[in-house]
Amino acid sequence: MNSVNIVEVIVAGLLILLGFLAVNSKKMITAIIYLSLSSMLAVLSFAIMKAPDVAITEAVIGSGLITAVFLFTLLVFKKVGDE
Amino acid sequence: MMNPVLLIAIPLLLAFLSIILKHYKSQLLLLGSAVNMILIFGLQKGEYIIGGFKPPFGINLVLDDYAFISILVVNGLFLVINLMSFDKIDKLGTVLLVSLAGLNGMLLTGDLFNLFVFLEITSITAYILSSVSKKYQYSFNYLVLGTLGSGLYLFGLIILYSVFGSLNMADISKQMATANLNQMLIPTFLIFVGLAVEAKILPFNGWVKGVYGNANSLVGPLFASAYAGTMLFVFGRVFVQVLMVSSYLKVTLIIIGAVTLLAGEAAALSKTRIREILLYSSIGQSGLVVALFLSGLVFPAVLQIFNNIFSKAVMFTIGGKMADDTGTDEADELQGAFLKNKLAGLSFTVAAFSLIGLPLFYGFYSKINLLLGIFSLNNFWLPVVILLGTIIEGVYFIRLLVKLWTPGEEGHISTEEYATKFTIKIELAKVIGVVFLSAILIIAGILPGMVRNNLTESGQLLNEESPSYMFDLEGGI
Amino acid sequence: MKKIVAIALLVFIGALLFTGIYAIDGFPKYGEAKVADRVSEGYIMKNVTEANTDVVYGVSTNLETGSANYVTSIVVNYRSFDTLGEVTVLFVSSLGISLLLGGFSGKLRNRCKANFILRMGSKVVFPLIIMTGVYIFIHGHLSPGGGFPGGSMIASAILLLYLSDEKFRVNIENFKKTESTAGSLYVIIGLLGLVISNYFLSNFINTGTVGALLSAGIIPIIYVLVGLKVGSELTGVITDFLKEEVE
Amino acid sequence: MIQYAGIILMLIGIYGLLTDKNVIKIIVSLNVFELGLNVFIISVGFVKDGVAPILTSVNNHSGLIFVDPLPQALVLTAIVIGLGTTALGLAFARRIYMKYGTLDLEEIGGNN
Repeated sequence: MNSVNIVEVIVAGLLILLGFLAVNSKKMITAIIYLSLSSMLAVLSFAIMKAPDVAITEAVIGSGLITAVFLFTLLVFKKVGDE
Repeated sequence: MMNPVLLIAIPLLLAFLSIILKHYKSQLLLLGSAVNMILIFGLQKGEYIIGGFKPPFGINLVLDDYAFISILVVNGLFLVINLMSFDKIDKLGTVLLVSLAGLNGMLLTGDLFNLFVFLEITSITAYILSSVSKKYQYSFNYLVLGTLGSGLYLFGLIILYSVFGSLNMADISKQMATANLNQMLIPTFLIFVGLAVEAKILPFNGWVKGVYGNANSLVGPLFASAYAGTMLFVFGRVFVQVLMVSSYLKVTLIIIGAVTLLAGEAAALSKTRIREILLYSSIGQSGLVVALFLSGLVFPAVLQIFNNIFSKAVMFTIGGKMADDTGTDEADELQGAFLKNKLAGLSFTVAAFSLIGLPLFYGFYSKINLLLGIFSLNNFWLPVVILLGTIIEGVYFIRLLVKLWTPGEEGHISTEEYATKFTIKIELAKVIGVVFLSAILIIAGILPGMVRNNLTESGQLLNEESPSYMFDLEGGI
Repeated sequence: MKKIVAIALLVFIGALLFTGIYAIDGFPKYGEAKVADRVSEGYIMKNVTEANTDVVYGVSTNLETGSANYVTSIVVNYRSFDTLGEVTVLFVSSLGISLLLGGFSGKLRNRCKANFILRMGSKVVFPLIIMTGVYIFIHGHLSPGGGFPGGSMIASAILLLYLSDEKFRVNIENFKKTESTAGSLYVIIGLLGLVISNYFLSNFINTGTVGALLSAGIIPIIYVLVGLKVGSELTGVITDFLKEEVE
Repeated sequence: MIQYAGIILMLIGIYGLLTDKNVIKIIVSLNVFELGLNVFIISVGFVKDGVAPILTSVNNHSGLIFVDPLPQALVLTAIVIGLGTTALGLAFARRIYMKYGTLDLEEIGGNN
């Protein structure tokens, strides 16, 4: 009972911290990585709250595909900047 | 017996099919909207369950008088606008089919989460349509605000669910009647904000300027009539039938509506571009309608929505067409444009007069009724605001009409360009369309009893009985 | 300065939210949701029309909805109309993306070349990911998962191929055909329900025993369609994002 | 506790929307907002000591205490819709960059 609470507090704290870092970081790439990490933590919180379906979906879509699409977009910007 | 779910399913099916039949997108779009128009006349009012599970467990569609007139008007305008600007559809056929399904879904659904889903469908199609103007930063701005708005709507909705344990509109409104309304302040306000973004209410309407101000002759009238009308109808349903608003919040929200009205009209006064004038006028009208709905005046609000969306369909079509042809819609540069296109000019004039509320036009009927409605509530500041708005409206519309009807200043080199710097050719389809729509405004103005008799069979819209203050002005005077 | 104003504003809004939400009578404290008072109770009992009887895994047959996974039964049965809408959202946004980015013909080159491990590894992993994806949407009514994560997994397998092989291109036309067919079939199944039992998207196939693979009526069929549709749509999105303007 | 985190994440997301001018970072903020919303929605249906809402051979009858499955179904929908809007937003971002050569909305506002 108590151990679950501690895990919850840690997850919640990290979630807030990573969300804040994602919004506040200067570089785009770090923002995206932090977003992906906070999405992973959200997966953890979904698992704690007994929502396996949501956890799987968030893991595949939220921290997988969305990050990939973000990174592809960044790749274009980098490229144009190089030339 | 026709099931209204067909109004959503058929456009969707055609949209999916149009990916394979990719050369017939615009034809499929016309087919879909024409079939929908025919189906509407075969509909029977009632409650339709989807999936066979009775509400509140399953999702249901509600086809009452309110939903019926709204889908009739929205589908009709959708069809007319697509016929008018058929040449502009091209690749957008699939998107427009999906948007038709989304608009019908929003108007028909009886479930608040289902409304969220259709709201997202409709707004995503709107983002895509707005990007036709190639001003991507405005589309992006719209996307961000729209997503935030629907997110806040969902937030409010979830709070309601966790308290009432249901997502069904009828169920929630039943439970809301016994709840402590002062505690419901936050969910109600969140839902208001969510819908206000799409309904263009101040201060959540930052996207409107860029999106409406650059829309072409297809997208502009669609946004200003079909989309705007749908959003306002949905606003009415949610705030009159589903949610009860505590009296303090109600006054606050009515003031927000009134401020939107005045701010919109004042901004329109200071603009010179035709589409900017029209868009600020649209914002003002939305504020007015929202204030009416929150005051509980459903009949006048519905009449005013009709007035607004029919007039704006005509005016945005003509304004958008001018901008498409000439690349500008500065009223000064288009001086005398109507001298060469008299029918289009007359339709634009009729629409403007109706929007101002001059006698003989439909707008007079709706304005008189809404003023009488407000007086019947013993509210005396709102009529002052509305009259002030009407005066400002009259000033800028008549100024605009004078510019567009009178030839430009003398001293131009070529006599051919004496009327206007640009030549504008309005196609036959558009002329027929705008004449048709403005004829409706005149006929409804002369025979308002007809509108009223067709408005409702049961004499009741949402929760409001057919009000005693309403009267018909036969002959329009 | 702007940031300070924003923070002050949000602290104010936050305080309002926290006090406002938790002041509502009946708003459950965290971890104390009263499921019995909500519509969900009907979903759990798998009976929203008659008196409740206990549903037992592997024993109960011919229920309203035969899915062992309650979330699936809600997503595909009770609120199937939402799912149709959800599929449409993805459909229309992938359409918008291909309108915006699909016109380009070049392929975005990877800045660093794929090394040996990525090239060989992806060949090994690719069939495994596809299999997991297919497993997830076929078993959507029994285990966590379903059409959306399953379809996304298929798309991510194809993403892996894109990353490992410079020359790899999917034939987007075939994916579009799959997408269109799957979407149309979803609507047609709904219309069949309307014809057969008078309700759009109703479950007109026998629901079988809870827990069996061949059970739950139309749920597996719809989840397979959703999985295929989502998979092909997201593949289209990825392909569009990997395109680049060629001057 | 996780419920508070959800609300705070939403506020952080709105803070990002108010202060950031970079197109990509605005989309990141939007995603943080949606993440917080999803966490909040799930937390509303959580029951302590409840069972995940799936019948298995272990948790084999409906008399058990399950967590509320409806919010989970809603979040599934919300996640997919979030993916749709994010991808569309990024497509707009690429177009904006192609047209104006910058991702800063203030700069674009200036030269338009």
